[in-house]
Amino acid sequence: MRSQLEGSLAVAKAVALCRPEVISAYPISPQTHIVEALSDLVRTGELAPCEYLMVESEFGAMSAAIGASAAGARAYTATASQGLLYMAEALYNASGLGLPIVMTVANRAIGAPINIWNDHSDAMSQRDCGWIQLYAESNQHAVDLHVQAFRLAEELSLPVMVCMDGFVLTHAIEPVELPTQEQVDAFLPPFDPRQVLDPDDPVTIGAMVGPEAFAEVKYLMHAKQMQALDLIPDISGSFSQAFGRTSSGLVRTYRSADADTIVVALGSVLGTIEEVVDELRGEGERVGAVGITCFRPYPLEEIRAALRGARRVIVLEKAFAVGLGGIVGQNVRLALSGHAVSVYDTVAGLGGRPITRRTLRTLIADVLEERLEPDRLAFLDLDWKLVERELQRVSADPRSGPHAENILRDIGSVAASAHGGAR
Amino acid sequence: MFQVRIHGRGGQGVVTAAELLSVAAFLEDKHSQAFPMFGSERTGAPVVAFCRFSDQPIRLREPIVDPDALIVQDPTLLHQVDLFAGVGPESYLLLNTSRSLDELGIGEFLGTLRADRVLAVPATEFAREHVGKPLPNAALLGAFSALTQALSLDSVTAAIRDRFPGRIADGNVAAAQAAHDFAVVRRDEVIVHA
Amino acid sequence: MSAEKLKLYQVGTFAVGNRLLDPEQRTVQARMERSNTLTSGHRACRGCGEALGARYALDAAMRATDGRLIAANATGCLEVFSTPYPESSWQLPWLHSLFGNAPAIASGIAAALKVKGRNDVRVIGQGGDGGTLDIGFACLSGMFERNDDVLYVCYDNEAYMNTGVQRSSATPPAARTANTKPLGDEPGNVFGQGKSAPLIAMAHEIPYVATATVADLHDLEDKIERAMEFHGARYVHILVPCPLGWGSEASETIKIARLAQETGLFPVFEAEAGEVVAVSPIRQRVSVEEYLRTQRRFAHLFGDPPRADVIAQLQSRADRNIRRFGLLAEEAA
Amino acid sequence: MMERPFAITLDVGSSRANKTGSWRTERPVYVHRLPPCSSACPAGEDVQQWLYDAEEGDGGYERAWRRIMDDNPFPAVMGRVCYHPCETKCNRGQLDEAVGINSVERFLGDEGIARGWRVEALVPPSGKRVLVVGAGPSGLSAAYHLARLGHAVTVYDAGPRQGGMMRFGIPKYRLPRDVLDAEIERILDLGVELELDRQVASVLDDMVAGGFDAVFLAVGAHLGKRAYIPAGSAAKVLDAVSLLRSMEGEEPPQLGRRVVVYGGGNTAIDAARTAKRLGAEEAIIVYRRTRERMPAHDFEVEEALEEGVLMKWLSTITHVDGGKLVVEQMELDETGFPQPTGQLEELEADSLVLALGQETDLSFVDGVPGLEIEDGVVSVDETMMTGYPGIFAGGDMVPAERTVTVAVGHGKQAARHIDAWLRSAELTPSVERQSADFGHLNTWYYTEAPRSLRPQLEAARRQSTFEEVVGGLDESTALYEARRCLSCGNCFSCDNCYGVCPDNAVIKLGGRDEPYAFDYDYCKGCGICAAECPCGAIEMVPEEI
Repeated sequence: MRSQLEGSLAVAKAVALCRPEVISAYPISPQTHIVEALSDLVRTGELAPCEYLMVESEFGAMSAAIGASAAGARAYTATASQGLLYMAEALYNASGLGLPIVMTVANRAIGAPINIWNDHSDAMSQRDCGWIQLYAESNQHAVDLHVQAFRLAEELSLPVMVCMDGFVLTHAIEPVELPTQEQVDAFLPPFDPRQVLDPDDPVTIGAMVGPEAFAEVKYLMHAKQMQALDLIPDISGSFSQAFGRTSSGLVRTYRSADADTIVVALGSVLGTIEEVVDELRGEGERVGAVGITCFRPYPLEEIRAALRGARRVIVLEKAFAVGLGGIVGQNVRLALSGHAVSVYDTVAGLGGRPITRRTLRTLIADVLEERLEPDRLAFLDLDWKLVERELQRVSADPRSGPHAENILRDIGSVAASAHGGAR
Repeated sequence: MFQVRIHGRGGQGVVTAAELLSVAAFLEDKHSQAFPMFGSERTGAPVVAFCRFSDQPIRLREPIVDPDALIVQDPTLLHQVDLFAGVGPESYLLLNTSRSLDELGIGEFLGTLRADRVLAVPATEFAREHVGKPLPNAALLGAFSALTQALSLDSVTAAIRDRFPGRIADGNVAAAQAAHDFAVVRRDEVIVHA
Repeated sequence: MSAEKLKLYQVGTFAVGNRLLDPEQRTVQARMERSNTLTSGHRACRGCGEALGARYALDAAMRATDGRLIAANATGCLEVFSTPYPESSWQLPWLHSLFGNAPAIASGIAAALKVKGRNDVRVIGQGGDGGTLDIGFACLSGMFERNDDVLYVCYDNEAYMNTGVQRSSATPPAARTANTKPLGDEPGNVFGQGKSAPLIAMAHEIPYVATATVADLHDLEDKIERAMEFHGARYVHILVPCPLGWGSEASETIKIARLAQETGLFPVFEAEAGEVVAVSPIRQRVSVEEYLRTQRRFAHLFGDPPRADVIAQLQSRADRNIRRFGLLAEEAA
Repeated sequence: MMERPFAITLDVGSSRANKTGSWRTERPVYVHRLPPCSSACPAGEDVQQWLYDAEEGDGGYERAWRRIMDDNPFPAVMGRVCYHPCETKCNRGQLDEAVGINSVERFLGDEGIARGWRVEALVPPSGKRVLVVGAGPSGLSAAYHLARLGHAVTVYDAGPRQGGMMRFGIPKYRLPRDVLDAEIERILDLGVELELDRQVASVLDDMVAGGFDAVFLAVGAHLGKRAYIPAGSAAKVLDAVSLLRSMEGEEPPQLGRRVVVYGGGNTAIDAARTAKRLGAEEAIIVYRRTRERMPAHDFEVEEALEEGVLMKWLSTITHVDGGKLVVEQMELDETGFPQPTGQLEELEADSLVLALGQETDLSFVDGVPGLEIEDGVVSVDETMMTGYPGIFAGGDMVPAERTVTVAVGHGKQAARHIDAWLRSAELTPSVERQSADFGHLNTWYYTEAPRSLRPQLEAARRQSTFEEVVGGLDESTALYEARRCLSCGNCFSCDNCYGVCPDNAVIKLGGRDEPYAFDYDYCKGCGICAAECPCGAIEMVPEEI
């Protein structure tokens, strides 16, 4: 049924339709509305049978989910930002034990400085923790991904993280098509655990593994996660058949087939990007967009296929590796190795900084008019004046060496240019 | 696509106002999207919320930078920086105040707008009278419907009833109705004088 | 206790069993059919008190639940020596996750069982003093305050043994550990630190809290059995001497636990809903010095110069426990 | 069977593949140490073992009784007259009070009589004939064991009744005759021939005449020692042995109102207490040393005092005249020997009973070649054989402490050696067992349990009648007392070793004789089992590395 809902509520209802048996959560903005709604559904009995644990921390939340899942219950939790980091140890444990937990991450920046607004620093920091990572572009997408996530997780016996942009999606009220319980039940069979703690067939789970077998265990984890690259398109296909809506699969392309310039991004910013693509197409620019829905496992082939034809690829990402640069960018380069494509890493939207059509157009213009160098980290919409002042101040510090000097040179040149893009 | 930006303070129902607008639009089979620009929510802190609706699906996620309509729920915000950012000559401006526009000290800015698209409504008074609380949002939405005619009063009241239970809904609907009627009268005056 | 009526004065009610008792009155450990939940072949050190305590507690719990039991285990000696791939010493469904989350894991298991209507299966969380009192404390407190249906058992050997005997918040004052060495003017662990997990557990007003040692099996088993009669959060804190970390003779593990109780340094009691309801009185009171001398971790107190002042401080701690809990027979009960 | 993810999930109990026994440098072994009670028993009873049987109650009592009977045919007598050195040595004495072994033995003995338990010969008849001279405790004990060993035994006794000193030396109030008769009867029922009033003039003659293959001499010591005391007219002086013997005759002897007994041994006490019962208003024991130095057992002195017997310490009798005695004060020199002080006093006495020890009439062994006599007793070797091959001797007539229990022990030893000699076999000496000292025990495991006291006849009736003074224990009290035994040095199946092993390396077999076994596949040799064994029945021995 189509209704005008807040994203958090829509996701909560979708999760409830998946009949989780144990939910353990700890409040953190902007995830709160999701778990509040779920606790309501459990209290009213609309979601039953289900145990809702109000735990003392995100670490406890993920741990309780691990216990519940190991005991054969379908387990769910949600978090964001610092909360995801506080779970980090347990995240690796859940994936290492192969427990099919599903978690919503309402993406939010990581401090210091503390910041409650949206970016992807949290999810990106855990990209290698062994969880499958799916990124939602809209609330409808988030709803659809959650339904698929449970099936994916349980078919592979691996945990899945569904990432949706904090506030931008979680707090956005927009029309959402919610599936019926019958549809979901037909699509998602009851949880049949690979292994379960049961006195009738006791096992020891979580043994200590030494050098003699650890590498093999880890390789098997990798092999298992890679299976998702085949499974996700299947599930996404059967989802379309079951629900009459296409779902994104691993990657989604928009007017990219014949595009010279393709913007690659994850999550809700893709909508705005598509608006800009349409505008530029209207002005005769051959621009397109590619959205990565599944970032882990990394769909190398699909991304290579989607970008092969382009001359320029702009990777717009809401996080970066301090001291290196783009994270998604590095991954995209891997897919493009051997192809003569210029890749532009642009960090945007950190800590909730709005990404607008105007700033996007400026960025693309900078690329097209070669004001930006490929393979050079750029920051969208950065206040260079402020940064310059601060860097000048610290450059008085005798310790500033050649790298600091380079950055200062950067600024000198940038300061001349009219816009906020870097070079 | 019609875009509305609402300014107010925490506790004045700014976010709810945006939500109600989006629901009203949804009820008119439009595609609509409402979302807040949150600070860490505290009563009294400046809050901005947005609503855009359209006959086409909405993909855009940017905050509303060039609103078709600006609603100011709290006149004490008038002199804060870039309250009017992106407001163009064709934009609607709806202010919650019991005073006259002249008394607001923004005459220079108002001069750049069309007189028939600017309206001051004593929404808080309507709210006090009908809701019993100084919550101006429903009243402002009634006035909004009259001022812009972008959404019908029926849709607005339906959205209110959809959101609030019985008596609270009645009060807010009454406030919306009163503000709407007030707005219709002022609009007509303006048109007559024009 | 019916064993009393039987006038088993030869071994009274203190030995593990007695051929003259009818089987129902013997300890679980005395039974040929005990479950040996932690079975042979584990890699615990000679004379490991934790291995002993774990089998005592879990066998008793297995009996109380008719074998319908699941255990969640924190990282630590117990986990490492019992499950090095490819061999497990456990004979019940058992899960190890992390160092600090055993209570939460147990809560999750309990929630899963509840939602599945498996009321017959019960849950035990367990770990050492580090995993319980320190890194796992938030999860433990959460499990307590939610009153989740979990029995949590802490095997307290008073330091981080698995990592090489570093101080924990259960390490007693003056004890030598790898990071409280007998150096400086105040050798060993400092006074005025550490905490009592059982008293903190009581502050949560959970249904049942008890302390026990591996030296009094009857008492230990009675408490596990009692704990299993309750639903909700329960906590049993068992003192388990560690020959390696305490520098004691492997053969004296039980003797030292007994001395800890008989000095009053380790009060043995039971509490329900936050109130102490019973204490195990000291049978043959001994001075703390007699206890301290059995362990090299206190050897510096008897060196040159001997630290009579520190020993006296420790004695006063024991005396305070005796007053506080009424541990002397006449004061008790 | 669910899918097992590689390595992180393991099968339960799989660690049994890891044999940790290889860590061991010491191994525990079960031992049987010799408990002090058993080692102290002159009759060689395995006290701890029969207490172990008795602890079980019911069927255990007969097993216990039979275990006693293997060493001693007189449980009921022992339970009354034995001075129980076992209790003196009992380890429990260091914990609270010694186990009342003697009272349990009496209970078992009385049970045996009441239930009519019988014993049989252990082996078929050997065809050998043995003569026992003397039907006292030693002779009857020897006869009993010899008969069980298949030999034809004949007992000659010079007296009118069997029992020797048990009858003629120990007053009824300590040993009721029905008890004595019942236990002797059991011996005779084994086919032992008894000839009373049968003087042996020359043992060699009787040996040949009777065609005996061996002889055991156990005539005891029935002659009261006389000390020279200048005596005037009409002084009634007699010795304790004849006094006590005469108690078995028709009319009791006339001692008068005031009786003085001279001596400090148990016989002196018996004489004084008997005199009291015969109606003496005063019975005074005169002894030349102090009470502490009296040979008599303390509890007997106590009982005598309770009955109103008076004691005169540090006194010797220098002269007897009519109804008067002259007594001289003595004092102990630094060596503890009494020296005269010259201070004299008079003492009224209608009769004086001399209890100065006994001697044996050895005329019947005159001229036996090789048989040596020293200090009035017959010398024997470690096999109890005299210098004459085939003639053995024991009891009061050989050098040893003169008690019933010692005599009974001699009888047993002699019987076993005679048996070996008759079969011309070497008696295999019993294996040396390490003694179970108090230090071997882990006493924490034993519950505090005070000794239970035997009931006693009230003093009033003890002064007038010969009823038995000390009563027996009822069944539950006897059981309680048996269960106070610490089972020193010998497993009593308390399950401690089975319970306290951190490696489950003790197997519980459940058998009565071999309850447990060590599983050396897993035993790491920590030694907790040995440390926590209450009774010291486990020893740690080094492994050969």
